[in-house]
Amino acid sequence: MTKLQNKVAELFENGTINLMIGFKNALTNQPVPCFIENASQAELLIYTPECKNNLAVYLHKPEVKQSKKIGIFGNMATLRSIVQLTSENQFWDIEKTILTIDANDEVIVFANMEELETYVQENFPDISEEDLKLLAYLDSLTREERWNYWTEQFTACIKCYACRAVCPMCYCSQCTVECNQPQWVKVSSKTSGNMEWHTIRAMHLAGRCVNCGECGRTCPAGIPIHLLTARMNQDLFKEFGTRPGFSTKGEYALNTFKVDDKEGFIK
Amino acid sequence: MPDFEPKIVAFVCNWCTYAGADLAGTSRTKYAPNVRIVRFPCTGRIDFMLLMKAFENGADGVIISGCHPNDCHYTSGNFHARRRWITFRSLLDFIGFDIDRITFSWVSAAEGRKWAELVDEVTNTIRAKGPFTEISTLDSSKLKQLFYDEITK
Amino acid sequence: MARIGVFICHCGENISATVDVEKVAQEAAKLSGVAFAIDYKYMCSDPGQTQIIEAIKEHKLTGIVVGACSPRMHEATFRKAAEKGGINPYLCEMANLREQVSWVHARSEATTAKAIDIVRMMVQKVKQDSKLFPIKVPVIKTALVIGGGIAGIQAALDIANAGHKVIMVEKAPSIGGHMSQLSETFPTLDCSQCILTPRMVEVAQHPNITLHTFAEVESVSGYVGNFDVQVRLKAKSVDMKLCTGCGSCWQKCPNKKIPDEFNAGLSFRTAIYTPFPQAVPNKPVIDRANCSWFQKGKCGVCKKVCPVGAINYEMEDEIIDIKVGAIVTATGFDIKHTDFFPEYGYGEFKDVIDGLQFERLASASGPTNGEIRRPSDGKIPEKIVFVACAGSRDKAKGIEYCSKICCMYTAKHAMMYKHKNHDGEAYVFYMDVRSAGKNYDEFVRRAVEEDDVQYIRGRVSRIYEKNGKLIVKGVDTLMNAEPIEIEADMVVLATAVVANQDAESVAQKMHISYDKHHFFAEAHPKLRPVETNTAGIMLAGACQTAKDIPDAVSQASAAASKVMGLFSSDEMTREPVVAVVNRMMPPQFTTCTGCLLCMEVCPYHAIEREEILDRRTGEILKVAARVNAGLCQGCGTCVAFCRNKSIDLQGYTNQQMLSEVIALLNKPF
Amino acid sequence: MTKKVLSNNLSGNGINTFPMELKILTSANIPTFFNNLLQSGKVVVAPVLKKNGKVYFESVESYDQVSTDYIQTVFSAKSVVFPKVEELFSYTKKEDGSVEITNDMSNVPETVIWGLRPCDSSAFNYLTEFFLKENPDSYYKTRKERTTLISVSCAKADDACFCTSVGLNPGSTEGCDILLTAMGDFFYTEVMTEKGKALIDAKLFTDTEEKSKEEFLAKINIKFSIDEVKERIQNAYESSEWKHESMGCLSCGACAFSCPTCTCFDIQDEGTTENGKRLRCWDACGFGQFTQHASGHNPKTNQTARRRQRLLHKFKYSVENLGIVSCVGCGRCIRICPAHLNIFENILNVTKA
Amino acid sequence: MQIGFYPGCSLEGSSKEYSQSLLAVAEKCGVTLEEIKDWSCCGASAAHSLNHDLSIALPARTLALAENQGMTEVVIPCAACYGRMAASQKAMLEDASVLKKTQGFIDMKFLGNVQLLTVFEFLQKYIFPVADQYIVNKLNQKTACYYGCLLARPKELTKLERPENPMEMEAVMEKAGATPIDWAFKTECCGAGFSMSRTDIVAKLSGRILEDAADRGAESIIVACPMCQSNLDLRRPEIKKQLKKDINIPVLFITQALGLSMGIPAKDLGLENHFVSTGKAVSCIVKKEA
Repeated sequence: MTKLQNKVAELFENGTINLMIGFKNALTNQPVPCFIENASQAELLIYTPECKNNLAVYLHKPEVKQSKKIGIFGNMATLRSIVQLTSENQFWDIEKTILTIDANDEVIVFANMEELETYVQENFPDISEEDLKLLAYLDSLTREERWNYWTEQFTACIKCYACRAVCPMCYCSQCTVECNQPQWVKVSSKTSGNMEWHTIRAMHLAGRCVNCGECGRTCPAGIPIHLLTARMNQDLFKEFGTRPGFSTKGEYALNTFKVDDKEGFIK
Repeated sequence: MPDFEPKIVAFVCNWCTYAGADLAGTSRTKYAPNVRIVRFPCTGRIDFMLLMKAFENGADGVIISGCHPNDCHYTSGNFHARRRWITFRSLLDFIGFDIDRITFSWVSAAEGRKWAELVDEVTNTIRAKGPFTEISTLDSSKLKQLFYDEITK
Repeated sequence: MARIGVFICHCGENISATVDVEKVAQEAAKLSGVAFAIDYKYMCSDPGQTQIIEAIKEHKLTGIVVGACSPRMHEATFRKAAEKGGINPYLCEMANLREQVSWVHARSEATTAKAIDIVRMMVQKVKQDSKLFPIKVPVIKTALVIGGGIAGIQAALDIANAGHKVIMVEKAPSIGGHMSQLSETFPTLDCSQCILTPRMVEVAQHPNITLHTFAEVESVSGYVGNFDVQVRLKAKSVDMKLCTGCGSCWQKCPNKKIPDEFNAGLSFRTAIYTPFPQAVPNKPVIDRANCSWFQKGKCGVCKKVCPVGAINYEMEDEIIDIKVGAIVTATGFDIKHTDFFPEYGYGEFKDVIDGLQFERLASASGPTNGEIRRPSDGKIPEKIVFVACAGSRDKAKGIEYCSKICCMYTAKHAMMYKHKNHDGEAYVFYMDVRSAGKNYDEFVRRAVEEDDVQYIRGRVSRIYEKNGKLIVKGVDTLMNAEPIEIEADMVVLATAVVANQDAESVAQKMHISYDKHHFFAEAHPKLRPVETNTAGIMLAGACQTAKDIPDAVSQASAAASKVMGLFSSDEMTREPVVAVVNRMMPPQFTTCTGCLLCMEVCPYHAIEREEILDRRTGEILKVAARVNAGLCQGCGTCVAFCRNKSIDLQGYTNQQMLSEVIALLNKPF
Repeated sequence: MTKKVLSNNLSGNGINTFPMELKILTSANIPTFFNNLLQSGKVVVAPVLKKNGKVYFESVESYDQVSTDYIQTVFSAKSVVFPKVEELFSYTKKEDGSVEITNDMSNVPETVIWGLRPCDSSAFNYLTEFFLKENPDSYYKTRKERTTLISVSCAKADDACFCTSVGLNPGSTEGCDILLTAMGDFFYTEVMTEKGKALIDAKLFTDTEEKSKEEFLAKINIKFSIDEVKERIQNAYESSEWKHESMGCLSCGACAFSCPTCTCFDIQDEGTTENGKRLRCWDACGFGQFTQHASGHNPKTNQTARRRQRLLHKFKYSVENLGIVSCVGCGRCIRICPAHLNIFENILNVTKA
Repeated sequence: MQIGFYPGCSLEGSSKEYSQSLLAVAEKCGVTLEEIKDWSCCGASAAHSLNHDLSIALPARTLALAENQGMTEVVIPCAACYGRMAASQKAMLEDASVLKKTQGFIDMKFLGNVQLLTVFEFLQKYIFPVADQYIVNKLNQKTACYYGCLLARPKELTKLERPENPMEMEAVMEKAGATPIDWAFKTECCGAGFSMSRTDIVAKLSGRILEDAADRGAESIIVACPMCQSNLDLRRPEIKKQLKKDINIPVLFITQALGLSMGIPAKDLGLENHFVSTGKAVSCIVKKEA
């Protein structure tokens, strides 16, 4: 058994957790999220760099919440999400035990939020190289070219809402798109409606998105949606110095202000 | 497009800009009739989605205006609004939306003239830009449907 | 199905001159949901209003749109009419056809078209309107006054005399504040304590005033009319009921070398003490930090000597909960001390003192019984240099503002010195003399002309000691900018007036805003100078900004009158334009996800955390935001902020605003 | 010989009496054949390799856009006959207050879907049954009538493929009008219907004997016995496995929207009191709001129930209603699922003895 | 341990003894100072009033050199040099555009990794820890520690805790067994700005400094700035005219005084280069009792 498996088995035995969210190998032979309910299953757990899913999203799931004491294995994205979500007052109803594996393959069980926070802050990741390249490419385009690029992308969207489903920050029990008094976003999946959806999403995640990139990764139509929020984060950091998922008391760019915020664009 | 008259929607706060527009009226300052004012209690109340909706429903330009910094009737509504607009502008710019069609301005209850000038200026710039079709034509346009769809209708 | 009535006003010629009002009415009639449309010369006139009232009844209207002047002008009028007609006043909307159409455009198709659009927009809005009812908030008619300085005293007495209960909380063992430390007061030179102490006694004896000295406000929650306040009564270690104030304890107390705050550190006091002879209440407290019993566990002299056994070392801090309807904040100010000035010797020269210390030296009740003597050697100074604007109006020192009172008291100080030492020399270094105020400039002139105080326009660059003298190096900018040096025996710095050390934390406890110097912020610099942004909390005295006594007192009375206004009825009614968090049946309860990020957005701290509990088991089912209608002022910032539209603003709902936009753009302009 | 094919028969009696014809089309002639289709003014929808490295169905202008090397497209081709948004009609309020309603299907073009996999074409059988069996749906009818399916047998498969487990195979002719099977330098062509035949150009095709496709087809091992599953699933509803099996499900619509046989839709009105449209939009049983009533009550309270609904529908309800297992084993939902849920793994677990 | 060293012009010329004594003390305590190769003028006194860019670029060049020569710390004894260097570094690190521009001028990269040390910081950091084992003498005299303007101000650069009444030199002198006096002219101007153009003003200003020191019984004046030293030391004739009296208190560099306490021979500290005889100061010295 690996260190991780042992640790988890131990946590089950001493009753710290009664559900563990982690990764296992699937029949299709790729790492997939799995849910361990007792020590004996612990040996299913694996961890490889391919374990990309942001498992934090499962902490919102009623079926998961039911088993109050939850262990969760976190890659960096997951950990950041947990920090951000804590600052958003989620998790008041569950006891969670957070595990991760650090650079030198040691299993860490975080004793408390402070520890998690420091760990996250010490290992705070930047936007991935290829995303930076894509962003740079888009910046190199003219306004019209960017418009065409994105509208083509939005046309491809089928509103399956996989982007929303995999996002730990999209935990609203009723999403804006489901409000029909008034109907802010068209239900039909046409370019304009799709654009509405993606702009709303980007705005709602601006300053909250932890750049895990899950939305882009899972989009069946292959739209690099994560770039929208990644850019928002870049800009907000530039303007206001806020970094999502950095602190459990994290300052959120859009519910605070400074008297001397940028003013130039206002006549 | 010789005789194109732009549709401009103005989202303004009740305490400063709306009053400023009233002042323009009481002092009989003339300005372009292309603007329609929608009254909000405070710029802080203006939802970014309303901009989207305005453009989607055929607005050619949008004005957003409220109290100058530190003058907000609710002390900080305009500051929150300002951050929202900084963020929303950068998003719109990133997706290639023509942000020059949105004008932000602080117009106080005393600035009737500024209001009139603002409306005229915006009307002229938008008139020069021509009608805004980028969104309204999205669904009907022959945009390559990555996914074969009822383009045939 | 909506039945909307549309009433288009000509406003004499004002609207009809440039807008084709008949056409507007006709077009309005075509709109879906419009059951009645008409135009008339003067809608606001009696016959005009009667028409509206009749139409509502006759056509069973469910809402009305009045196309006339600005709602800021006549909204109230027409809402009343709507009510008379038998529909909820908030089902009336106005289309601004005058200020924003007819007066600003020439007569043309476009102008009429614009009028029609606006009417169509308001018709859509009114269709979405819902009945609203003014919010009634009960008022607890007790006021809390924080701070027992002259401002607090004045406010408390005014409110109490108007027949309302007042609770006063004072940090120090006695009320009186800075004014009680002053010698004489400008511009009349009457003795400060002579005019103050009667007021202090009045407070103590007033049947409507409950006085808590040696106490501090711990927390403030609730909202206008209904504040819940926790007050910490610090342990006095003396039983106030038993104590007779005979004084044997402080005469016998062995710890006699404690710098005396009341005398600005110029003399000493004992560990058990009353701050000054006329203190109110005139009963001692034990300063535990300096008491051998509490520090070393031995002594206990006071307990032995107390004839009535009032000393109680076991006494503990007590927290009391009080409910008040309004709060007057009068926490006062502080001044910079001499150690703030490196160039004047880092406060290391004994004979460089601040204004307050001079007050004590000059005060008959002071350490020198009113004789002005050097702290260092007790000699009577032959030459005193007064430095005005010490720290004030000085960016480099981080204090850009004018401390306002210094010019006057410096003149007073110089004058008093001259009165007491006729052949002494008094020099005043100043930037400008700011003596606006009744009899103020005359007062300063007197100092210069009658008491020949030497005024030198220039700054003091440095002070150093040599051979028992203080060498004051400065420049006289009026005497062709000559550097000058004065060998003085004493230097008095008119140091800057600053906010109290704890001002920031006090403001945070009260949820009121403050400026960058930690002075409390008024709701409006001109029109609401004594209120704060938190409804029900007023400001009095120097906690808002530097003030002299007359200003502090008049502001205090103003604050008191605001409180009395609030107390004039049992209930406050408020506009129902407030935000609400949606509610629905279980298991959702609400769409709010309880991220509570909106709490930070609200300028009025009106959004609270709500725990929705299971009625039977009491377990938390959901955490959500709740808007406190008492605090909400209806700005709607939270509404635009809420990601999933769980908060909405009555009167400006999402549905309404969106339908307005769509209605506007639905037809070509 | 006669073969039972349902596809092009819209009367619903389910019998196609067209005698299958066997032809040969040389690989060299494929482009010509394809471009002829285009020239004949038909819209041709074919697999296209996109920048994101995945293959999608798309209307194309020439053969060189067409991708030949792919296992399966991300999305199915159902949107040709069942668009993600179908405008049912539009309305405008006239000056006189009367309302004008327009609904024009006339210009739905003749369409050829090229390069479907056998599993996909067989899916059209189910769609046709679903939309036309009772109260035929005119929109679907029109579109299907004007659509011809040219399938291509699978030479390759991946871990997600499991058509063989649902009674199909990589060379199945179920539902298609023409099936092409690459055999070295030529394509073995099975013309299944009149519609198919109409496209056959004698200049390009030569007749041939029946050949065995076996060696040219991908090998896909059987994951489960469909008959056992059909039987066991009868009382699977109560299975305790559902919860665990659906734990990973995040309630998006990716599986349903990519599925060739998912037919759920939602009717939406877009517009104002003045003018607007009524639309039929794809919907997915995975969405939390899918079963929510106007009252706010939601009979399917959790993802377990929703996931079960989806699987039972494929393997139980559709059999009960239309006599067809409505899963064709294309494996799209497996490849697309953000949480990598695996439909046959689920089925195995909930039906295990 | 190797620390960079920037002498600057004065320490090469008029105040050679300053660097001489500094190096002597350092050597005594086994601290090596590495002179920055190819250093150039810091631009003090003139540059910043003539050309802003130049006033930043001149020090920047030297700093960049230091960085490239692998130095992480540089001692800058001369108060004026230190001021300019620190100002330039601050300007570049606070404003990327300035940095970019300046790098353009000097055509070298600058990362801002070098830390600048005033003579006090250097003594505190490297000499103090070991000083006691080398200090053999007690200076045994009342000294007036004189800072002048540049050592103390602006405090953003000099990082002194009490710019109007600093105590850093006093600390050193106490170590050296002297008795620093409390006096009023510590940070008054010596008139260096006029040292060429208006010697009468220099005499006046420097004179008052000496006078106060004398009045309060100082037997030596300790300085750490070349300009102060030369003014106080070399202007005595004019000062005599001004004050109408003769003051002959010697003016020593802090490093000279420290050197003496370490028993370094006077000539190695360049004490004989002074105009006012330093003999008086030397004569007070006694052996430090064990």
